[in-house]
Amino acid sequence: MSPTATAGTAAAATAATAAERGRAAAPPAHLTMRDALNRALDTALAEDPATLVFGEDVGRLGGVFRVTDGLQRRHGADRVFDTPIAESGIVGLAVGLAMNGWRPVPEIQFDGFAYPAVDQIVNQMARMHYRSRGTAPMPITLRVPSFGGIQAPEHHGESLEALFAHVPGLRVAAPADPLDAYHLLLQSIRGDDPVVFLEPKSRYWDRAPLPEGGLAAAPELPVGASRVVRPGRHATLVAWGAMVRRCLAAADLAAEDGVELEVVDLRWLKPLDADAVAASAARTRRAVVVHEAPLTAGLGGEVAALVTERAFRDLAAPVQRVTGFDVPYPAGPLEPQYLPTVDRILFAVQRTLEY
Amino acid sequence: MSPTATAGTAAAATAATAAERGRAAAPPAHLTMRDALNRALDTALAEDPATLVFGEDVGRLGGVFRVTDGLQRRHGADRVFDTPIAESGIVGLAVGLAMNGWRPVPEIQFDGFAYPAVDQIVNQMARMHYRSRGTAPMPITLRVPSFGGIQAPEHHGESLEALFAHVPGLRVAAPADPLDAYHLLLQSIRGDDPVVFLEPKSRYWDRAPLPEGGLAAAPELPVGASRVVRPGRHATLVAWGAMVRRCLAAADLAAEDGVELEVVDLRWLKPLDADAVAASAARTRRAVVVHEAPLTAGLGGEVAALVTERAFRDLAAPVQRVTGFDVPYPAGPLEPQYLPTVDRILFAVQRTLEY
Amino acid sequence: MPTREPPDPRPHRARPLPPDLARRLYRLMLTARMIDTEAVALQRQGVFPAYVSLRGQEAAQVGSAAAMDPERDFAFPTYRELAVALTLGVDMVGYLASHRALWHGGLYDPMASRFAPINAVVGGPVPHAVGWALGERLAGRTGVAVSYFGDGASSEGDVHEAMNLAGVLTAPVVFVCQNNRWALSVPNERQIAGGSVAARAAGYGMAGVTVDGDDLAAVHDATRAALERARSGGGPTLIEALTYRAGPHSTSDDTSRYRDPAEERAWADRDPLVRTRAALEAAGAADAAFFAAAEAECRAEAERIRDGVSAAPEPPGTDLFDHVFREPAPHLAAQRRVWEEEVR
Amino acid sequence: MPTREPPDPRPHRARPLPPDLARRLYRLMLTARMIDTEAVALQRQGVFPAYVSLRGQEAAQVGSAAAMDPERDFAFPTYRELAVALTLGVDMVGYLASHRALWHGGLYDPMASRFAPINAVVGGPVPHAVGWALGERLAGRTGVAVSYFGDGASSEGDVHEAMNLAGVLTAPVVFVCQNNRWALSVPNERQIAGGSVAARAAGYGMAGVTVDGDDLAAVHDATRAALERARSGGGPTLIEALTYRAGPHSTSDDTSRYRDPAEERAWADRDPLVRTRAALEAAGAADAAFFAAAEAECRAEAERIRDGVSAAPEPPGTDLFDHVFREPAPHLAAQRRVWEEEVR
Ligand SMILES: Cc1ncc(C[n+]2csc(CCOP(=O)(O)OP(=O)(O)O)c2C)c(N)n1
Ligand SMILES: Cc1ncc(C[n+]2csc(CCOP(=O)(O)OP(=O)(O)O)c2C)c(N)n1
Ligand SMILES: [Mg+2]
Ligand SMILES: [Mg+2]
Repeated sequence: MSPTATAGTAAAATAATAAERGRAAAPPAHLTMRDALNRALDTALAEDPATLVFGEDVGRLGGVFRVTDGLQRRHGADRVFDTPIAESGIVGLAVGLAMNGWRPVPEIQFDGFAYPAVDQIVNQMARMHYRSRGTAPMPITLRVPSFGGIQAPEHHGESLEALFAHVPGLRVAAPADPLDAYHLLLQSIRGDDPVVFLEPKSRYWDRAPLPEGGLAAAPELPVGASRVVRPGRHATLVAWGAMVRRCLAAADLAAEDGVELEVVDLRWLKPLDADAVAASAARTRRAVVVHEAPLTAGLGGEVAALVTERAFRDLAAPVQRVTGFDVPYPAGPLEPQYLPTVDRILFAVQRTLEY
Repeated sequence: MSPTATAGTAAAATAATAAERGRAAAPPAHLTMRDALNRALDTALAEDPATLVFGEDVGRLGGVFRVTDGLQRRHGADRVFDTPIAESGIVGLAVGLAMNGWRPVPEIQFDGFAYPAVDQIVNQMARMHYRSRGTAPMPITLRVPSFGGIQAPEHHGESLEALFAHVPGLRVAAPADPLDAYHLLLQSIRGDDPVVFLEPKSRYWDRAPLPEGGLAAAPELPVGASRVVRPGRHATLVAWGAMVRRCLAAADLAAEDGVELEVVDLRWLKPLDADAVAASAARTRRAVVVHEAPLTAGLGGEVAALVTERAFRDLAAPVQRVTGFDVPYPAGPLEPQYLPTVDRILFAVQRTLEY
Repeated sequence: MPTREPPDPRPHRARPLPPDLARRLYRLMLTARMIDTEAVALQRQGVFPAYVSLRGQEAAQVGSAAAMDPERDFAFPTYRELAVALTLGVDMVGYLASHRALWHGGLYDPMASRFAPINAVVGGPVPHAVGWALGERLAGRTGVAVSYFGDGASSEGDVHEAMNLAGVLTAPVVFVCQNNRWALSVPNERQIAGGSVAARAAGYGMAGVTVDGDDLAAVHDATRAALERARSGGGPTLIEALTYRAGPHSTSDDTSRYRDPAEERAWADRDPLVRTRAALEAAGAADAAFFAAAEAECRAEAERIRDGVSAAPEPPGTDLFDHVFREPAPHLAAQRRVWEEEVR
Repeated sequence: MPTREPPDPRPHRARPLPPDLARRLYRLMLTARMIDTEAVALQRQGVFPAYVSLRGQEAAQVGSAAAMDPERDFAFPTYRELAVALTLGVDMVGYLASHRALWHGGLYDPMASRFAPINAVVGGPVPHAVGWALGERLAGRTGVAVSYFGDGASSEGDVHEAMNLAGVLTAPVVFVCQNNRWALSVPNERQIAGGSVAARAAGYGMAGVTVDGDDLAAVHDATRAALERARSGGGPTLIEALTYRAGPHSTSDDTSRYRDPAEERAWADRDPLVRTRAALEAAGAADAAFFAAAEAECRAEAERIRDGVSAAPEPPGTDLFDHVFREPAPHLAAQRRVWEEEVR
């Protein structure tokens, strides 16, 4: 963490709207997204001795968000280990380990520190399988605590999905809630392609009821599938990561005015479930895509283009984008003014309804 | 250059279509894009003693494409100098020089080697002015020989525009022809914001007639403006860099069938001239955006979204995208099958006309 | 705390500081300690979302920064350099504003203060110092850049690129690595192959110095010598100041997960404030009256700064848009209008 | 060519090679030279768009690669390691296919050959070697990774991160820096602060060796010792083999712009083929008949490879899509259909 952000700060809740906080207040026998991710890693380490977890402070400390808590103790310091502070080297290490038959799950401590590793991610991790004509295995899952909303220092609020979705040879996933996070991470690790796994850090402390039969019994969707987290008929909201909750909050408010919004959680950002999203938009005839990243060349443009290409005749209005502004991710009090607010989402819904 | 590509290879012409080659065969008293860029750098060095040119092999050798040829001889080894092979360090050096009052024009030798510098570009160069609340000057122009089409080795055919257009605090430009390249580069250097300047290496050897009164007399457009390089009325083709020529070749062929295509050279990719492009598309009612980069999360999605947001009611069809495939940039014989071909552009035109 | 024998590079031996300088620097160290203590309290009170304490590193920071010429030189900090800022005369309310999360880089004027904006990327600002220094040489000026980074940062590729560039380009730069033994939860043993950052200097043909970072005079002397070398065209120096992060990495950190409390207790004997006070007393350079006055005045200064940062106004939302570019940008103007209509 | 006095690291003294080994390696060097000559000719004929010659580096490459155990070890090349590939038994038609631009990484099987795909990013593959090596240690196997990179590559941050990681993680890896004095147009003096890559080893607590890279026995011996050290848990070694890039950087390069032709002429005396032949003769390990037979057989081999690569079929366009992922990817299936309809 750098320099000050970390697990469980009170600040974490700050950016959440009242509606979101309401949802988070849950009875016991629940688990957080952080717990779910921790259990997914634990399962992966237990089921395949080739799995390795490493990165800055993931071992002894258990990660700055405690996502890797207890893993070193349970699986040993050979399989769960701390590295020096060298993001490019960490990914390069993963590439070499993968070529030697391992299944690396490295962590980049915070989104903004993935940038020093971009060369290894783009020029090496994403291409080694292709370059070797399919002979070099590259089953790496690169975990990156991502997105904003926790009043953290600079470079701790970045949204990297557009960057990585543009890179051939990468898959990109982002969970939005605890139960789904478990399966999404396990599927990413079990899969044989490199995955960049973006964890919405502002949602690490969200709680969900543990299903009977445990986490593994939670419903599991196929790789690549999006899901409708709230059905509706007047417009489709498309989001991922922390913005799914924000869209649900907006949908709650809209419902009070009789507007029924369908909310789609994209889950997989590359390849993305274009047909399903377009089908929803075709049905509601209106779509709004919401993301934290800056507008220009964000993944919202891609979603809008995919939907429009598929559902042009059915759309009553152009796809609306509600996004961060084209400014560097700001500090403290400006953060809630930068991130898409429920109000901005509702303004966009109104625009598309009145188009 | 790495390992083998360089200036003036015969291979350079390989990817050009016959139509493009026809245009390139020009009478004397002409100059190439490479010459024009060289003169722009020479002018910048002459007019402002704070201007510095540096990078790998830009000094003694004059750059692998000879864009910096003769500059060290004319302006001295203090102002035009070679650096060790350290892309992140090169950009970091530029940031520090800019903070000390200089106007750095560093070069990254090839597109694919900009990746190791992404952290310094995104986390530092693009943000230092903002972080310092406008006190730290950051007038850096980062030149990057870019895009494919010259049968070069791996990592020498990358299109970086989507990555950098997404970054707040950066401007991005890409010239398409020699005369425009001159002004575009000078405007980038004279401007006080950081610019990533993507030079289409497959067009370095294109020739244009030198205007009477010299290069400075060539028509100069305002910063940020796109330009219509061929007027038409049945559909708008939007492109930048080397794809502008390819679109012109497609328009020539379409004209034979009575289809008049308007071709817009975007020139500035961030911020981009959305209103002008949308106005053209609104007039022709159809748009096709063409780029070398892979489809997903490419700048084509952004252009499509901007046009659709502005001209939805006027569009007769969804904006079509003709792009590279979502595969790593390939070698030799596969390169022309990867890059948008004239045929693929014409198929897209047909799709939009018949929609 | 295990003793490390720094290998190769010559350990620096201190000459005693002139008494007036020693007194001035002691006061800066004391003020830094007191501001730091107030800052930790502000975090507890919820005024700061989090805070990184420099406790234990006062001698390394004040000693090195005080050797700089504030008219000519320029410091490139990372995020834990509060006492460097204080020594260089940076507006401390503006400095701490970064910890109140009012503005990432701080609200002081970095160019006028000759102290670059706070930088959260470990290793990232190191090449900037080299660039700035090269600019001095090219301009025929005599300023020196001082780059501050930690033991953990030394593992980053940027630090290597910067050092190699500094050597090849003979840049007047001084690299000050504050080795506080810990990089968050990772100790030197698992961070630094070979065990010594200063030992890397030889590989760049650069002067490398290991100094007791809690010995104010030693740090000051080593930095002064390095600055002189750089100023006279002798090129870069790498100083490794061996010190200790007395507290947690940040207020959000929990050291009980990874380090032995005995190590922290043992540190008390090395506390650079205690040591500097003892040195002043031993040299007869300060008496009880001095310490009493210093205590009162430094505390007043720390409280003034605490109150200042607590009361500092939040930046207006328009600041989101106002510092991105110098030249006009229509897309931002349009987004600002959205913000005005839908957010403000 | 100015003589360099490599500083710190111990210059490696050679023991003579056993005669049969010396003869075998000489033949590999000669074959590499002949393939290289054919490759330059293929570029002239337009069969290769461009080519990077290893001329002058045969001893450094064959000597180091021959010390590897091809059953256990694994080489991570950059782009100029033709003779390493040859020595390890890589299919040379598949290797050269990369220079014919048929497939970037080459058309050989990198995993079966234990020679990673050709990599055009200088410095980029160095951390892979460390990762692979760590994997050996974790598995309790005894393989060693050998990382090949140039003097220019040594300036990259990745090389530093890799060396530090190797030291901290005690990875069984040997770093072989072929210092051929030039990085494209930039000589060592403007590339390597301090002048010696091997001298950097000390800063990582790692063994560092400078070796005459044109002395086959010396290179072989230094590499053998380093492999043994790594294999027995002694950690990484950095070998700097001082050699010379006898030709231009690539067939597209023009050395007249930046280096003195006298330097190239002076090199002729160091030609590792001439030197190795002289050593064989002096040791009485080979006679005229051997050299005549070698000449003929190596030439035949080089011609076979030349003809093979010239005749190799172009990869089908479907290869664009077939190796991107292992798992199904609907977006690529759709794009492949576009390619079939509009491009094929
Ligand atoms: C490039 C980068 N990677 C990771 C981080 C997260 N991080 C913040 S502080 C820190 C530890 C830094 O240790 P050190 O350099 O010794 O400085 P110290 O905190 O001890 O002053 C880490 C890993 C960061 N800020 N920047
Ligand atoms: C990361 C990166 N930056 C720049 C280049 C362009 N380039 C290719 S070869 C070369 C020189 C490399 O010199 P060296 O490492 O000494 O290897 P040599 O060519 O002498 O074998 C450069 C700059 C590259 N391939 N990769
Ligand atoms: Mg530290
Ligand atoms: Mg070299």
